[in-house]
Amino acid sequence: MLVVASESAIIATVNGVHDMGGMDGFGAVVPEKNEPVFHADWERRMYALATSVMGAAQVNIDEFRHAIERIPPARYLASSYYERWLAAAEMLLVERGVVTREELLAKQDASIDPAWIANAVANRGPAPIKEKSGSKPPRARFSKGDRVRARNLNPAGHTRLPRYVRGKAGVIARDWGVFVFPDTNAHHAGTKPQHCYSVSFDARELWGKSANASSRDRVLIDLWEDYLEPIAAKSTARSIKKRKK
Amino acid sequence: MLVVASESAIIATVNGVHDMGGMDGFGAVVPEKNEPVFHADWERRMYALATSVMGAAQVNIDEFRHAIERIPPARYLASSYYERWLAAAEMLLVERGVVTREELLAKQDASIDPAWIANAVANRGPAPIKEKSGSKPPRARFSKGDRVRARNLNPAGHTRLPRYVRGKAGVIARDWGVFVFPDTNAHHAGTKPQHCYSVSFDARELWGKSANASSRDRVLIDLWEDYLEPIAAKSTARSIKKRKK
Amino acid sequence: MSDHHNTDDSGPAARVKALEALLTEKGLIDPAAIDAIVDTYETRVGPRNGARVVAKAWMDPAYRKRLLADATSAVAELGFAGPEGGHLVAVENTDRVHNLVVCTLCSCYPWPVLGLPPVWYKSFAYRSRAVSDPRGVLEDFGLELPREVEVRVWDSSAEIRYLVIPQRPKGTAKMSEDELAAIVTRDSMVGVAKVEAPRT
Amino acid sequence: MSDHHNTDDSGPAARVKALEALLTEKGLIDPAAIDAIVDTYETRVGPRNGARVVAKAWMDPAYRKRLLADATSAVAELGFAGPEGGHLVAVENTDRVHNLVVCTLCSCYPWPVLGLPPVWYKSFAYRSRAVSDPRGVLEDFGLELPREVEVRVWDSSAEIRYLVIPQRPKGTAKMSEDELAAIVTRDSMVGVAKVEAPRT
Repeated sequence: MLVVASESAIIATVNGVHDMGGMDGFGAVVPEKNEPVFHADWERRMYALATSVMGAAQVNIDEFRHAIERIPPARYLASSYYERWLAAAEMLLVERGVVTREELLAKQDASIDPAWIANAVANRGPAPIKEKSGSKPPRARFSKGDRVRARNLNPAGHTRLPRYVRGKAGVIARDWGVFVFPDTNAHHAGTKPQHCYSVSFDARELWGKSANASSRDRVLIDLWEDYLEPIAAKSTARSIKKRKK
Repeated sequence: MLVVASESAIIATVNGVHDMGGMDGFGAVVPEKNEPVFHADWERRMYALATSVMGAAQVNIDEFRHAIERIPPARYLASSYYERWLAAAEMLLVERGVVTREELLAKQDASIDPAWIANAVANRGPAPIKEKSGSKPPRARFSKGDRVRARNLNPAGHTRLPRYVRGKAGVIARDWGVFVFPDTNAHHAGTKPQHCYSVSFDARELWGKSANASSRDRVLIDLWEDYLEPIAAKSTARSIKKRKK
Repeated sequence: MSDHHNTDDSGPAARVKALEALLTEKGLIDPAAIDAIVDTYETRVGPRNGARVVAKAWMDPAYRKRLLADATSAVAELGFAGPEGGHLVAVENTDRVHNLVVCTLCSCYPWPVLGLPPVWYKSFAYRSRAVSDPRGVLEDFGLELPREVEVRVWDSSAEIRYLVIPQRPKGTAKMSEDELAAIVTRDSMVGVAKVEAPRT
Repeated sequence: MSDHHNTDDSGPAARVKALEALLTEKGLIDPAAIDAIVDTYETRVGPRNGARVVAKAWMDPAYRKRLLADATSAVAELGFAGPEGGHLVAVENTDRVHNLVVCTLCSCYPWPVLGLPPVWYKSFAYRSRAVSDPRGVLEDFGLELPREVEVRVWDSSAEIRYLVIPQRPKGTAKMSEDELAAIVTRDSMVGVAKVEAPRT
């Protein structure tokens, strides 16, 4: 299937099926013995093609990830890993105008089912906005040991804040320094550099007390500063205010 | 595909792909003009078959819903509505021993792709437990106007507590009276009758301030008492205790 | 897209045929009973029932009151009852409030008054977005609501089934109850459309 | 199950062939460069790199210290660097703590030390359950951890890439660094297995 964005439908992919942390129903993990690096020659070519052509097409890593997230959910789950890379590469190269749909189809074997060659839903996210210039190097708002809460953000487009931590309380375990912000970078809406932290969450905070976890178990996840808010007087004040209503 | 539970793998389906409230990427809603009630004769027969045979097979509605949730995610998303009913009906009838796999396959057209006839992951949930007898008619723990929080429950098996409200604060809008509890009933683990409430959540509590919603917009959802905890001194005490650490 | 119909796919058709044949052989179902169920939902139970309820509520203030207080009983007055109708609740649209019904987890729907749900109601697009972006979903149906209007989404997660009473359109003062019932659409009773007055 | 390989499906193979031919024609890629990339990850960059890092850390306390303080630099000392390796972090398993690495959102993995990830690491089963039920996932790999051991799951959501330093097994005191490197498995460096001493 050649997944190409239609012009009209611009739909967010936050909370897409790719955000699968904590989902259920996918069964057991089944390792393959003596697994080769690639399972078919086209996987070899696809891997190398993707890693080499993205630069030429001015596609950044966040954008490539977002393109994979824009694959419609049923197709996403039905595709193998490199099929998703292939769909994302076709999507981006056609959108960039590097190649055209027609050129791609003309090159393909006539035996391909034409039903696979259909336009798919576009999930482009917000239109690009201009980056502010002259911004100062960002300071860290949080430091090790600070209690923070992952915000309940549902932005239109790409994000690296998974559903399973949103609204949950954790502790800053480490400040990794300043990184480009994927939520804007994926949409060419600025690099918005900011601190990224290792944030530690108790497993029971994430999954409740019924979880098959010991009280010590935890999940550490790397979260950008914009994903976090401090837990402090503010939070308590809010719950008191609510109770007064 | 004949989805039949294997004996070994007993996996939960809470947080399955069926729990799609708030997910993204499925595109626009596309209504069909002058839509018929059924789109094919097999859909007609399937609908009527399912509604009439479940009683004979002693399958309750929660169990039937759970069977649909046990369809592996990729297959779930790739199937049409009545294909999911079909998969669930086959699964349950074979598990109950009402029919056997072999009988079903023998009846089917030889032209069916054998690859479709494969065992699938079992997502049965917990083993049945016995219902306590002589329990008193349950009293309502909450009443209209009470502030409550949906618990962060991730039980193994069926639940009607969707992910998108877990951990969120709302208000009891109405007490609907006493209903059978699906989380246990689906697994023949007792009817556990209890009050079920209409709980009102501000859209912004659920989706954050960035949501395309007015401050008045809300979602009302029916939640059983076991899904809820009061918001009161307890909650504030907890956050104060945490800050003291 | 994913909620396609396999009309041209022999797979499910063959499997359903096998299932029906097997269950009939075993004496677990009666093909005549299957026919009767199909007939019921194809020809007798559908949104025309709900339309009669709504029209009556528009015409008869006492009935409207009973409907809002106990929809199961008020609907039964008109002879409508059955599966998925044991706990009906009517919610009324006004100038200030717009109600919308969804079932995010499966496809719960008030069968006795609306019949079986349309494909869009069961679609992943509707189930996923109706709770998080109801205004966007309504726009898919061509309905743009002012920000002042409160949107209330009802997620049918339990056994309560919701019927939206749409607003009676202006310019319908002289219409009879039967005439009004004829303009009430299924979509308006799920909350994704308004009822339009007939153009004269 | 869903992460199948379409080895017998001409679909993706034909599409990749078309894409490569087209991009080559347009001068955007060089097939020889493609060959070189493939060769790199099939024959040169893989878990043997990580095994050397781990073996050195086991043998050389000063190196272990440098590795835990700044894995990117410590790994570079052995000549390993490249894409997905700009921000390496080493986390150490002990009697009390067991580390496990996942990428729930895609497939982030420390390429310079482990090569490209195996299918199970990219599978939906692993991505979904590693954060919510890590102990259950470890049991899928035959590893049952005592409740007293703290499980730390690292979800690689940003640009940091994690390498687990497994525990050095007992009975390996006399082994050389090269011998140790030979017993360190890929799975142990992702955190789904322990390193076993060779049976003598």
